[in-house]
Amino acid sequence: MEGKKFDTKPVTIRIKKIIKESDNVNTYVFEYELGAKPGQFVMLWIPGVDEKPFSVAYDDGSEFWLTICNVGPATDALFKMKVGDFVGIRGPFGTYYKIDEGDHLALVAGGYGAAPMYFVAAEALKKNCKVEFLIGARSKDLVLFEKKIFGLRGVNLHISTNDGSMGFTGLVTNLLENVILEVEKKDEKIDKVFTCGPEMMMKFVGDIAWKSGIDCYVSVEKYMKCGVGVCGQCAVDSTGVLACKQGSVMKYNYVRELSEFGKYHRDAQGKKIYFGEKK
Amino acid sequence: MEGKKFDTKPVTIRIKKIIKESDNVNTYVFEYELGAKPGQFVMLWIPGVDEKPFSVAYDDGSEFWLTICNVGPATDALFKMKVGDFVGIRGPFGTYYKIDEGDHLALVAGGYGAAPMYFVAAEALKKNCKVEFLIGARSKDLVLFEKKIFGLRGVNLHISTNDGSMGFTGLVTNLLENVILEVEKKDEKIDKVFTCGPEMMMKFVGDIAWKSGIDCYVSVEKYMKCGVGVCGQCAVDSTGVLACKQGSVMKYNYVRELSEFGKYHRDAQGKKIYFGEKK
Amino acid sequence: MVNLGIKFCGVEFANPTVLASGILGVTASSLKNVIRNGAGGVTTKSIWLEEHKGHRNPTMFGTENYFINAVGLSDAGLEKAVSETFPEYNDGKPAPIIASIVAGKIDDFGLLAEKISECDPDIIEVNISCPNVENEFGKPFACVSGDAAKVTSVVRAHTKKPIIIKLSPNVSNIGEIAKACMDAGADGFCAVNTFGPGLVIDVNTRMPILTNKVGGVSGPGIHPLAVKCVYDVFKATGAPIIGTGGVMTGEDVVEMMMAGARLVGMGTMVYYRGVEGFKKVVSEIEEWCEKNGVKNLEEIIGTVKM
Amino acid sequence: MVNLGIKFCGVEFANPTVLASGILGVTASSLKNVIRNGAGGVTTKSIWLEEHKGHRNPTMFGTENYFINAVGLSDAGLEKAVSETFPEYNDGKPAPIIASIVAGKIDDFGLLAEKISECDPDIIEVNISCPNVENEFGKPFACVSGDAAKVTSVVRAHTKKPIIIKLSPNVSNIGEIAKACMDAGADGFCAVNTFGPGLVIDVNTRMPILTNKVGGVSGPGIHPLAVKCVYDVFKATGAPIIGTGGVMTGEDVVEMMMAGARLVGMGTMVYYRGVEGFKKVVSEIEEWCEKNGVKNLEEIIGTVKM
Ligand SMILES: Cc1cc2nc3c(=O)[nH]c(=O)nc-3n(C[C@H](O)[C@H](O)[C@H](O)COP(=O)(O)OP(=O)(O)OC[C@H]3O[C@@H](n4cnc5c(N)ncnc54)[C@H](O)[C@@H]3O)c2cc1C
Ligand SMILES: Cc1cc2nc3c(=O)[nH]c(=O)nc-3n(C[C@H](O)[C@H](O)[C@H](O)COP(=O)(O)OP(=O)(O)OC[C@H]3O[C@@H](n4cnc5c(N)ncnc54)[C@H](O)[C@@H]3O)c2cc1C
Ligand SMILES: Cc1cc2nc3c(=O)[nH]c(=O)nc-3n(C[C@H](O)[C@H](O)[C@H](O)COP(=O)(O)O)c2cc1C
Ligand SMILES: Cc1cc2nc3c(=O)[nH]c(=O)nc-3n(C[C@H](O)[C@H](O)[C@H](O)COP(=O)(O)O)c2cc1C
Ligand code: FES
Ligand code: FES
Repeated sequence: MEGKKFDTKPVTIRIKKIIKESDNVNTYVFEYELGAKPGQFVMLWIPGVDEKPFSVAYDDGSEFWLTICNVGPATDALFKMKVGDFVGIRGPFGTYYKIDEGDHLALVAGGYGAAPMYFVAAEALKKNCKVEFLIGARSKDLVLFEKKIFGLRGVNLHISTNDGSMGFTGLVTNLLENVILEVEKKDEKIDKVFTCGPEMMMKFVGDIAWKSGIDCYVSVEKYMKCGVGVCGQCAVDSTGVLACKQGSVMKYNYVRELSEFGKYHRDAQGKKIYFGEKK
Repeated sequence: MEGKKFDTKPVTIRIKKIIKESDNVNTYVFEYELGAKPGQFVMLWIPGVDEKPFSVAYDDGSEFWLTICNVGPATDALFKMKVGDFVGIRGPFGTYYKIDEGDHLALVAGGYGAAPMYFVAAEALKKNCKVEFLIGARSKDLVLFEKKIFGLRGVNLHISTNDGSMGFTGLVTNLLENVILEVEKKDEKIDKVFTCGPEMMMKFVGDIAWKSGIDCYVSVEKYMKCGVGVCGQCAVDSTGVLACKQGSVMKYNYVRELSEFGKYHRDAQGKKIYFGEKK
Repeated sequence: MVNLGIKFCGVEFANPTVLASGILGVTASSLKNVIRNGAGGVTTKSIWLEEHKGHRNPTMFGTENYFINAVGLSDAGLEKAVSETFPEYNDGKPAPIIASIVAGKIDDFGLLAEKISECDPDIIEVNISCPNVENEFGKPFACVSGDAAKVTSVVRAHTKKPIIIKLSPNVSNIGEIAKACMDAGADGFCAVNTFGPGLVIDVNTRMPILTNKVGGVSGPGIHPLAVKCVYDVFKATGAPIIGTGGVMTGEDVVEMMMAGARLVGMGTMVYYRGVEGFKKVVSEIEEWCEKNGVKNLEEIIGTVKM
Repeated sequence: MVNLGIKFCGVEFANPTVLASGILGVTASSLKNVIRNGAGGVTTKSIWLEEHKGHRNPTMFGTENYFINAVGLSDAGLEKAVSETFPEYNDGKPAPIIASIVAGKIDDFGLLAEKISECDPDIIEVNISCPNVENEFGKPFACVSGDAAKVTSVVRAHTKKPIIIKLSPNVSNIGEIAKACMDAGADGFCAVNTFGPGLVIDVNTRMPILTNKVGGVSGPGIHPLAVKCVYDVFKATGAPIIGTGGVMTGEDVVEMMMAGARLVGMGTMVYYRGVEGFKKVVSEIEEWCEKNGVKNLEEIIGTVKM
């Protein structure tokens, strides 16, 4: 009765607060002892609609956040929900970004990836890390969480936008190269790169870190149904490892050998969708 | 997978050794980490025959003993088994005799009750107790375990037989009164009386202790099927407490108020059988 | 203040929890002890016309996930119920009592119903569904809707007491069978009895552990199956149901009621939480009601949004 | 040295453990990963003729005691199996593969069997027993012996591969249904599919948790029920069986084999022990054999002393 090690029945809890981050991004706040580590995800059930994976954007032990981009039916239904409505939570699931005491970290975020990276940064500061926080976006209004991150003492925020409307003009990968060089100039070094964002971006980030000989961890986000290593929907070619169990956070050394990473993902029926291909 | 708190599926183990204690009493030795406390019982499955409750006669953490009297079909079948044969074990179940550091104990045993009392004595010595060990039997050849008990340093063995063929002539209850007096003469006192044996004997022992103002614990042995508080077969009138869960070891203060104790027990169908009545 | 009271077939229960038949039901003192520990009502062990020997032990055991039993419906017979169990229980009767009856022949159910009615039980539960009787009389009556209906009408003809039929989950049409019983005069149902039977083999001796070889499975592992059965019976009949099967917590009780149960039976729960589990479950129900603004438990019956 | 090898329908398996259909079976790389983790063989997720959308999430979850799912047999269809899954699996094929096929119409089973045979699976498993299809086509084929036999003979007519029928436990006569399938040309069975369906309600929203409302129950809580089904099928047919249902440990495997299974399927095990659980289970079987002087696993099949 007591040990609940294997209980993954959704727990329904009320939305405590909704914070608008941008036009199509909201942060949902829940009062619940989730016990997530940065990089872990939950399955969020929108009753009557669907249940989808979302990274934990923050967890202080009594409250946690999910930062969600409205991209389709499930997220759209969520955006119509109000404070006090019930959603279901399963999790936390998956691996996490492991932070060592005193690390000098580069966190590279794209899109909603800024949210879980914010959680990483907050935890890293507790472990006396130096944090370079890189956000890449197409333009200014797509930059997320920059105020919250700016509020973290000890974090150097670097922003890039493709159109130059904010920060560095160009790709976040170029910005990363710059940051690595800058740090080296100070006779310091980046110990680890953590990245979360679109798969192609993470691939390029990973490759840069690889070439620079820096350990890099990426979030392998594949189609997930069970989140608990049963359905096989998230198995990644060509090793068949499960993104929901051995991931989502995995070492890029390993990920770069995966034949599918940066090339395709799969839909709910297991059919391949190549990146860039129209759905 | 790991927590086995509620697993009461019989575990089949081999009989390691059989020790003949008397004409119709054997001790069965098993190599198994049972983890029983003195006074607890197990359900012993004789495959193809039946499964019955027996008190643990000794348990040193890696080996335990059952001392069994051949009285009917199940025990008879067991007496036909050989070393190496499989029996099933569920348990340990029930309450136990609680021994406090430095107690002066009187253990009063009748019949196979000497076996669990031996286990009590062995544990009591570890807790620096003084032990008066009283065995009552009809005659010499029915006295059990006296050699083993005699071998326990720090235990005073007192034997009574109805026919005087060994020790004190008379009832063990008279012997108990004598022992209590003797101890008092030395300006000491018996802290607790523990008794195990025929129900009528335990009743008289309990009454003596009660009158002498000594805490007494008896083993309430009723018909048991499940051993785990489910079937209700061992419920004792008139409170309905379960001998297998709140007992078998219970405080006599409580037991003496039970309308059935010392009067009747029940059979497998729940029908009353009065003591002294022919089955 | 939450009102946990439930009226079931005209009988008032202080709370919806009921001791299931066959558990802690051998003596009146045991049944009273269950009430003292918080249950809203009790069901006797199934009573036969004559003394009935059960199976030899092992008759039951549990694991983390399920409980299995083949007690074989041991019972001292009607005489003990009439002379001992009911008089003792009714003397200072603490809560409603449901008399469970069982028989191998349809006519015996009638005679039993008549005789047991004289003991003044609040409700008569007709056990036609023990999965361990397979070898004695072929399929249980509960597995054939014609038989189930026949037993029901015979019992109906012999008593004015409310009668509920204890259904088996081991059928592919539990709703249909329930409907047939309703048409034959049943006032309600207890759903469900144990599942299977199941088989557990000791791999060392290669013997089935239970002396009866197979046994009925209950407990937490079959709970969602029982909830679905209760829903099916509710949908098919709308009748009052004692929802039974793997209920362990107050939340499980609430769930069963949402599926359609008016009362909720618990048996195996006492294996995991002890007889004092009834008290815990009742306070869990109360807590849930308070947290969810439910003032009267009647409100939630059958409210699942299917 | 213990020989864990088993010959099943003429196919050699290095050990008796087989991945059950629907678990970790979406891609060839996943199936190979399961073999790498110790399984003796794998079963694909059930393959449809055309792409088949499953149910929306939540489609599954587990508790300490059971797992429940209503995936709704999502699949990309035959085309993916033919063009991707089988060629990739067969390239450096590490162990036998069983192709599970499913269809809503009896004739489609024939076409599927024919087409999938060209992929050269070792065995074809005919899934006629998913309990979640109730709403789509009424009762599963596995619940009516006539239907089960008809599907079997259609498949038989379309392939020379060994065919095994995946049976449903949700019937009162599994032995009879198995017999009918044997007579129609089945070579063996996989017994059993999930139980129920079951229903789990979220008490806060009063909604069934699964989008499909109900789901099939698997895992440790139903294990003794599955063992009994396997025994019944073995007794009725003597045919080779993949015993499946709540198998979690090496001892469970041994038990299933004693009940009559030649191979043992595991699905939900990976929820509790991970995919690496296969390795653990296999070494538990080995240990048990060594301890019990069993040199060849074939010796223990169907040896329960009933
Ligand atoms: C580990 C992980 C963490 C994630 N964290 C976040 C997050 O913090 N914030 C956020 O906004 N989004 C996150 N996502 C993506 C999020 O799951 C999808 O945006 C969401 O499922 C879209 O559902 P929909 O019905 O609104 O849109 P749909 O139209 O159904 O899908 C839009 C796209 O989302 C992706 N997607 C849909 N369903 C799934 C699924 N079951 N599993 C994985 N991807 C899916 C697909 O790429 C799809 O093309 C995460 C995904 C994963 C796997
Ligand atoms: C808690 C407890 C501890 C016990 N410890 C021991 C012990 O250490 N050594 C020992 O020799 N005996 C012990 N017994 C008694 C033992 O259980 C019976 O002797 C045994 O069950 C007899 O079974 P049978 O088939 O051989 O005889 P039967 O002819 O079936 O029974 C003989 C008598 O044993 C008692 N008995 C039978 N079945 C049961 C049962 N299921 N539960 C309780 N009593 C039963 C009845 O009084 C019966 O009249 C203990 C009993 C209990 C309840
Ligand atoms: C040990 C045991 C004995 C039972 N005996 C009976 C019985 O005599 N009559 C009956 O109708 N049901 C009997 N049952 C079935 C229960 O009443 C109940 O329907 C079933 O166990 C499911 O509920 P649970 O999971 O709460 O135990 C018995 C169950 C158990 C575990
Ligand atoms: C998530 C999940 C999906 C399943 N999908 C299928 C399927 O596609 N085809 C099938 O025949 N059985 C399917 N099953 C049933 C399993 O193959 C197996 O028969 C059942 O789960 C019992 O075994 P287990 O307790 O080891 O899981 C599925 C089971 C689960 C848990
Ligand atoms: S999401 Fe099901 S295995 Fe990963
Ligand atoms: S022996 Fe079953 S309740 Fe005590």
